[in-house]
Amino acid sequence: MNVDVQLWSFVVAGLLVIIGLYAIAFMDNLVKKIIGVMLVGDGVNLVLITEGFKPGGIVPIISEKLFSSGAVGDFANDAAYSLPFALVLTNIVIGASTLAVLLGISIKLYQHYRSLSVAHIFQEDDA
Amino acid sequence: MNSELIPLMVVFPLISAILLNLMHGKDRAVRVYGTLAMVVVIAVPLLAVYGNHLFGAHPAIDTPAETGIALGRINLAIEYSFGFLQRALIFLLAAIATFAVLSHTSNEKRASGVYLSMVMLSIAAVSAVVMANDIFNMFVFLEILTISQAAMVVAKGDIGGYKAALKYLIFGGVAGGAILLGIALLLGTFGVLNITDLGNALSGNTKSPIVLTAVGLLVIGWLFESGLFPFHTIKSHIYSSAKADVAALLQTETKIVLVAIAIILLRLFGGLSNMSAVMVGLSVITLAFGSVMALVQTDFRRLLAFAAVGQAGLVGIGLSLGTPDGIAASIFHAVNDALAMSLLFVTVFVIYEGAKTTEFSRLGGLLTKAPRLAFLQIIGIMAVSGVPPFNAYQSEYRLIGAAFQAGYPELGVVIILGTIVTFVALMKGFFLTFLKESTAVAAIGRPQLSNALPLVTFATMVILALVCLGIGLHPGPLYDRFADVAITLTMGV
Amino acid sequence: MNPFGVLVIGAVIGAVLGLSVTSEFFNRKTYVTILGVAVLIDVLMGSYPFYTWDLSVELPVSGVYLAALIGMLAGKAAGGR
Amino acid sequence: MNTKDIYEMRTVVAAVFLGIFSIFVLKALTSFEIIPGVSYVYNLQGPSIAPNMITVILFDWRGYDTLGEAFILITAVFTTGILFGRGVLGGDVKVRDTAATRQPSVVQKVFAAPLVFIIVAFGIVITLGGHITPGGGFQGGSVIATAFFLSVVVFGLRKNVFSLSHRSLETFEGVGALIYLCLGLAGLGLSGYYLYNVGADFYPGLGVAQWAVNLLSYPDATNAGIIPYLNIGIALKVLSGFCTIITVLMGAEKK
Repeated sequence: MNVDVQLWSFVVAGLLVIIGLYAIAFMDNLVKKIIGVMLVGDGVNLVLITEGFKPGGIVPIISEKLFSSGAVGDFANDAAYSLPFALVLTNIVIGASTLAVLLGISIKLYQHYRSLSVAHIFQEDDA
Repeated sequence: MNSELIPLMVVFPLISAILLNLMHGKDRAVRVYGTLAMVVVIAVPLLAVYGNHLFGAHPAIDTPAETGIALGRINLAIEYSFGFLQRALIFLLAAIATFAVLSHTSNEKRASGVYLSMVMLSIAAVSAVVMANDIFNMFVFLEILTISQAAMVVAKGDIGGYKAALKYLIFGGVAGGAILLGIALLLGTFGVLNITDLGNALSGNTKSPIVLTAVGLLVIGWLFESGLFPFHTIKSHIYSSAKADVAALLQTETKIVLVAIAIILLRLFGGLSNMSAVMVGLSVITLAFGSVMALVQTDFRRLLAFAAVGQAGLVGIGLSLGTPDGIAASIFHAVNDALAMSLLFVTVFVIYEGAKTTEFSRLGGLLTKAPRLAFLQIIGIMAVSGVPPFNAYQSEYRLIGAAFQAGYPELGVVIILGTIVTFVALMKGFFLTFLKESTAVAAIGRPQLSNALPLVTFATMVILALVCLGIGLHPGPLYDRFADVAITLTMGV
Repeated sequence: MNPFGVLVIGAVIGAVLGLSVTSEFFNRKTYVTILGVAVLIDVLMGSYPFYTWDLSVELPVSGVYLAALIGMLAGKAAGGR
Repeated sequence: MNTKDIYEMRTVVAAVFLGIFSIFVLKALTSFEIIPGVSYVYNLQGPSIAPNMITVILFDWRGYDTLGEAFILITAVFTTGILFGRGVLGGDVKVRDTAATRQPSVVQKVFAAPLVFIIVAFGIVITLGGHITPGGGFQGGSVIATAFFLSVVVFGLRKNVFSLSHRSLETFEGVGALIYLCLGLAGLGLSGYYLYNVGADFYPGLGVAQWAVNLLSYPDATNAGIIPYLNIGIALKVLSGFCTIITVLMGAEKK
């Protein structure tokens, strides 16, 4: 069966982003909102990874044999697109950092309010 | 062309941030190093030579045909460009940050190295965003900026700060995702990240759905980072939850980032009239909402926060017009407004320190107690709302002129209305704080506020007031060079 | 030229991390387990990070792994907590 | 209009915008035509620096982005510290250390401590092989941090296999970041370009002396220059950053 991997990967990525946004907009639990933020980031990561995909491509690590035979041009033609992978690595760290800070703040808010409900936490100053 | 000092504008604050964090706990070392570092931070942008800096020394090459990029030459390295605009904005940032650092080191009983390192990180991030000629690099440093701004708010250590920071970071995560998704779409379609190259590749190629979606996503990011319409409550919440000297720094950073990202958007999608229209519309809504909501606040800090957001909308209007006059006037207004708003934030900071509250119901009749402060505040109010001898008058006047010239006289009317509302709101704050004598206040006890101000704070306010007056009397030297910048910017479009 | 630098750097990083290891959970049996499993993993990894060694025979084990582990044990012995 | 109506209106508006947004994003993503772009040039030139293209992009062409990324982690670590009382304005707040020592089961006790050693050594291998094989500073540092997580989860925070204080973790982190920044400054001093890959001699015309000797030679005739050392700095920074975050978050478990 011939499935267009790339197309479906993009669709899944878009769905991840949308589910994340849904969680942020409509869910009351703080931790679920944070999971939503992470889902948005992961969806974007998946978009980038899929951009690096090349049908029939090889891993962008050159082997000793290929390098010594001087076929760097062939390698460049065959290898998967490497720039998006590097960007993904950067974004993963960004996501981890944001997650740490958000979880820290929610621990503090939980200690104060004894609740993770956003409606409860923000009830007095929301206009 | 290469200037070795250009990367130092970012790298030196980063090194200082690490060192200050390691020094945390050694009070004296933190104070001395923090003060000395600010001298370097101010000096470097003044000493650096205009030019471009290539990281890693990789030059531009002729494009191989296999890449599928329709350009003759492409840049490989991350590039920074440094010109008059960058120098002016980074110097402004360094000056305001110096006031924040000095006010911290001289007024706090125990200097906090971690907090100063956050200030340093945000300076580095804003400098990088201003200079970056690479769209992904801009994104990375915007994320640093978001987290460090949240940290400066959190550093106050109260529950309101946590709530503001939480909201800010959640929406920051979404906005960051939107920017990166936009970058991903552009990278997949055009294959480059350098802004100059991307702008060339995009010219005349702006009708495909991918480009339109990317524009929308990047504009969402711009709106968040500069606190425009859908995000204006979050930004004002951040300002009013921070300490006022931090708030002065935050609003300066926001205005600088607003200008920087808007210029990047104009360079990328300058030919797209839909984007302009959307940006103008949202800026106008921000101006209206910010000013009107400032009018109904019952707390001086919240009032000021909304006024600052409204003024950001004013800056956004001119930039989104996209005409040379509009861009120049907007950049000029951003600088003026950052200065004048900082003055106002510092005065409110003094009131808060003295009276321990900024709610109008508990203030009143402070004029006799602190006449000097009242005088400085009225100067700040006049400067912000464009009263003639001061600087914002010059820029707002030019902004209205630009709106007329671009064929939107209605915008001129909106700008005038917004300015008037801001003026009324600020004067209301001044009246309720300094002039009104009320029995309710007498019943709960007069707030304490002495006329003797801390030296650094007083010097800060006087210097800011003098600068506002000076720019107002001689706008020429600064404005003309912004006009040159704007003309070179719009040439490529 | 042989990449002895890798072994040295691996051992140094291992030693730095090993300095902070407490002795509480270790006895002779634990060390034997560590070394045994380490040698097994080492053989399975082969010449994993693929540094070139100009030796007459091909090295079948991952030298870096052993160096890092020995560095950690040495650091722990030196730390003495 | 009372508050409840406003909430309902807001929900409707948010739903409408989410719908419009989803249509646009899915439409854009399904009509995507990808070109190789700059990746092709990187794949073409990269082999003359080191075999692993992704590491070469991360630490050579876009090494400056990686610096920024490292500093995002640092910012997050500092912020988490501020949240739990370190560096709050008006003096530090001491958080009571309430995380009790746990009693591990026999299986945990027997396996956890040796496993820590094995995982750490593997993390070091990943770090040092980053320019030849899939791996690098981030991955290696995260693997080492997992060893720390394991020992914290099994033995509790107070008495675990590593007796890493907050102070020493901070020193590690500072040292890691300073290694990165100073290697960048070395490039600036020697060639005039920040983060120039000293020692790789990619552009011989710049006249940089090849002082980084072939300590780390690998199956190519080329030399990765400062990339392995940058990897080490990043690994130190990442492992200490994650360890600090987990220490702080675990320490604030109960109140």
